[in-house]
Amino acid sequence: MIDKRVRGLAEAVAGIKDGSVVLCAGFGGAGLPDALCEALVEQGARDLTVVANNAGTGRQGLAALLGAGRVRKIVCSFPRSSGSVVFEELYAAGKIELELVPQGIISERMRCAAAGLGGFYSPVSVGTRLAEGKEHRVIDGRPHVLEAPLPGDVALLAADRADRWGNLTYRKSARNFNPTMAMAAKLSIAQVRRIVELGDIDPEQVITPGIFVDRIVQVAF
Amino acid sequence: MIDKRVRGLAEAVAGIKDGSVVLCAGFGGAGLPDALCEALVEQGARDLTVVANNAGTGRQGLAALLGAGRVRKIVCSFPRSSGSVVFEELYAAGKIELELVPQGIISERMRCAAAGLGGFYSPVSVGTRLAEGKEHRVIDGRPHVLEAPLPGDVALLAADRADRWGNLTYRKSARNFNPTMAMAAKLSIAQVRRIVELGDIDPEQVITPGIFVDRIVQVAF
Amino acid sequence: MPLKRRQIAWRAAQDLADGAYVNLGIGLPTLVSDFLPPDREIVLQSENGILGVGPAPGANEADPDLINAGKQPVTLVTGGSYVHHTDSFLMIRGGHLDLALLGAFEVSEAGDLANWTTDDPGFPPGVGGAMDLAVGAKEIRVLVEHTTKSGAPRLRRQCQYPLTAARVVKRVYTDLAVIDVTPQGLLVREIVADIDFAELQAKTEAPLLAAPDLKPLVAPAV
Amino acid sequence: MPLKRRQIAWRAAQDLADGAYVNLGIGLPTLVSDFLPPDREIVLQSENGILGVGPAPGANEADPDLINAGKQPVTLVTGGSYVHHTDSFLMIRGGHLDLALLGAFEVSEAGDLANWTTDDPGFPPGVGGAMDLAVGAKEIRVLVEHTTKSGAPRLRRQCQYPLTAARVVKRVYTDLAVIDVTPQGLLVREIVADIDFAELQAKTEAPLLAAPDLKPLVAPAV
Repeated sequence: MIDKRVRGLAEAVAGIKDGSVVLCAGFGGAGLPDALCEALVEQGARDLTVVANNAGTGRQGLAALLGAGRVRKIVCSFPRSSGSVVFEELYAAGKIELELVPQGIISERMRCAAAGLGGFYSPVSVGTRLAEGKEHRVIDGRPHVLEAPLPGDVALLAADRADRWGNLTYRKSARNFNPTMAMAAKLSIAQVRRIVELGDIDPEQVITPGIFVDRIVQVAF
Repeated sequence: MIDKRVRGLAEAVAGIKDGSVVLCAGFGGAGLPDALCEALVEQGARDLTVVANNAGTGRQGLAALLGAGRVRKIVCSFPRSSGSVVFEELYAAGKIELELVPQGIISERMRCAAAGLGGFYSPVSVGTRLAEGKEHRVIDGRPHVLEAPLPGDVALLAADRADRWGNLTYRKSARNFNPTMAMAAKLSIAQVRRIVELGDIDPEQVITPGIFVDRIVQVAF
Repeated sequence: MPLKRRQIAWRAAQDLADGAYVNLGIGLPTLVSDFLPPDREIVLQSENGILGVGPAPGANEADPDLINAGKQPVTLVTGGSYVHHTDSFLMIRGGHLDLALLGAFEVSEAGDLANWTTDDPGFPPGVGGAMDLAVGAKEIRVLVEHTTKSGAPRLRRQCQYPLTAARVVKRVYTDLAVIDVTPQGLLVREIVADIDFAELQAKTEAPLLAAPDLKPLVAPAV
Repeated sequence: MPLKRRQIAWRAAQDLADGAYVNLGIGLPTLVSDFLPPDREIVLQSENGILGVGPAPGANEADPDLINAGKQPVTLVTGGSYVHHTDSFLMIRGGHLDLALLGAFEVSEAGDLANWTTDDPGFPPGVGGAMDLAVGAKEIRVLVEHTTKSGAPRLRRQCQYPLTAARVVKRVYTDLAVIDVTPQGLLVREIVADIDFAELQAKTEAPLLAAPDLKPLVAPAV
């Protein structure tokens, strides 16, 4: 029997190792796995590389993980936002490494890893500082840079509904990075608002099929 | 006002030019745009390159287009199936060119074009006859071949429901190549079973957003 | 009188075609959504996976799961839909959007765009979706105040700030003029009534050309 | 007695782990779905976008929109879902499937797989999803009759037919034996009762090793 439900947040993040690459979903305040990030603080893994669009706000969720000093490096498109105080302090103090990647390229690089591909050529960032040091190639007269797959050891996700097979749905713009990160990590963990019976989610409406999800835990958020 | 409904099959395929690359959706008997293919026979465009998983069965749909001598080349993963008599005759007579591409690579190459990317590295077909002549590259110790984007001038699609903005849904395994082909062509045309009011399709359940669709026509199939 | 920010947005909105798919950048371009011509259906896309962004919700109707790329609460129009981030950027990068209206720090006479960083050492840099949009949409137009607060020109011979993308901007809407980027250089299409061409040139580093049918730039009080 | 085709499928099914995600190739491997151990939940994937393929429908219950990769009518199990082709092959190529059970013309002692073309000049070639599956699933096992109808061996030193992928097969189920591909060579794990190892070797081009705990290959009459 397939049952991806775990008993609580501690079990949800159990076994995440020091040095892991952690894909952390969400955009702005939507689709953020705050409870899982905070559980990961308790769990204790350190020397992490986090991939996330934003670098956390306030003191909760990803900001709590950053604030606890567990993150060596963040791969991010837009680290600074209103309330990204924890990140800004770490950055100013030279205590965190930042790899800045265009938003669509972060997402596409994770999908590339998920799809078992070795890399892709993209016109994004050509002629800019972010293309420096990248391999260039002119294709059909247009310059491109080579982008590498970006796989995760772990993905921390937030979804709306789940069943015991790990099928997930999302609400509105809280979908954002969740489906791609679910596919791109070896171990994908979702905090969900509701766990429903197997079969309650219409097969046409499953957004993340359970094959991409390893653990689910119900929390209020 | 956005209204992608056209008055009939003739208007649906109007303007398709000789020499076009036509992406033709469907897998087996599901999700096939047979009515559009047959309308394209009437329309008269010739010297076409068709991209399709299978090379038609019986005398209808894609087989009718092939049988009318309008297709110079087919890009295909599995041309022969029970009933692919028209294709087999043309192939035996040397009257059609075949480019054989692994099924997932056809699909990924179309997505690559849809996504505005210049190509990707794939481990599929390495060490086989289908990799001959392709650029090779070892990435993280694993050999890959470079695959090129495969864009279409036109996509012929079959969907279940549509609204006037061109939002589409599919039924079960009739989804298959339709969403990717819709994204990969300059002009995407869908035959649909039902046209519903704008707003009748749940925004969470739209599979192909209208931005990827140019014309819809209701037909019984 | 220079246009106010909302008037720049109004002016840019007048050029949107019926049926266009458009991405609005953060800041000034976002204001364009307040001025969509009511006789046209224009579909607004947001990087975070919304096709068909609607107006801000009423008081107490905001849904924290429904925000735009600027993280503000929005609504969804009838006919809109949601996609995930990777599909959203497939739309953006793959040439599926007719237009992106973006903000800028500077635009060069060749259409180079600088809108992601001023290299302020006090802040970590952020790029967001700027580079994806700049190379991906079918057309790029910029909304920007003609000069900085200190009076420095934003329309440059060459951008001083790091580029977002080279040779992509086709039209610029400022508080003083509507200017097209052409192979011959920056071509002024419209100019506000109370400054003359020489004054506009004085506020612009790149050389300006006047369109043969140069028109007044007028906008209602919005 | 050599196993019948359905018995080969039965034997392969016994090795499927609870919770495994498995793709069944066209032909002999498809028969495995008839023998899934009832005490385990095994999720079958089909290239054309089905996760959770169920049994064939009852008479008059076939839905033309619901077919498997072999174009036969199927059903969907509770908990199953649909994806489009590109996402289906992301699953396949990206290592998300635990196992693919495939048919073959030949397998080499190094685990090379030849299962897409025999170069028959009478037919156009077809590759389908064979190459994607062969390099993408976490593990590849093959179901095949030990020899051709004319008695030629299918387990070869080197494949005579064009390769689908090199060094990918880990286990082979035949009508005569269960054989693992190991760094030392082909290791016979199970052998049917009424032939001996020398007879098996005579029907196999590649040299065979006997497992220390070589067992009888038995299957019920299914």
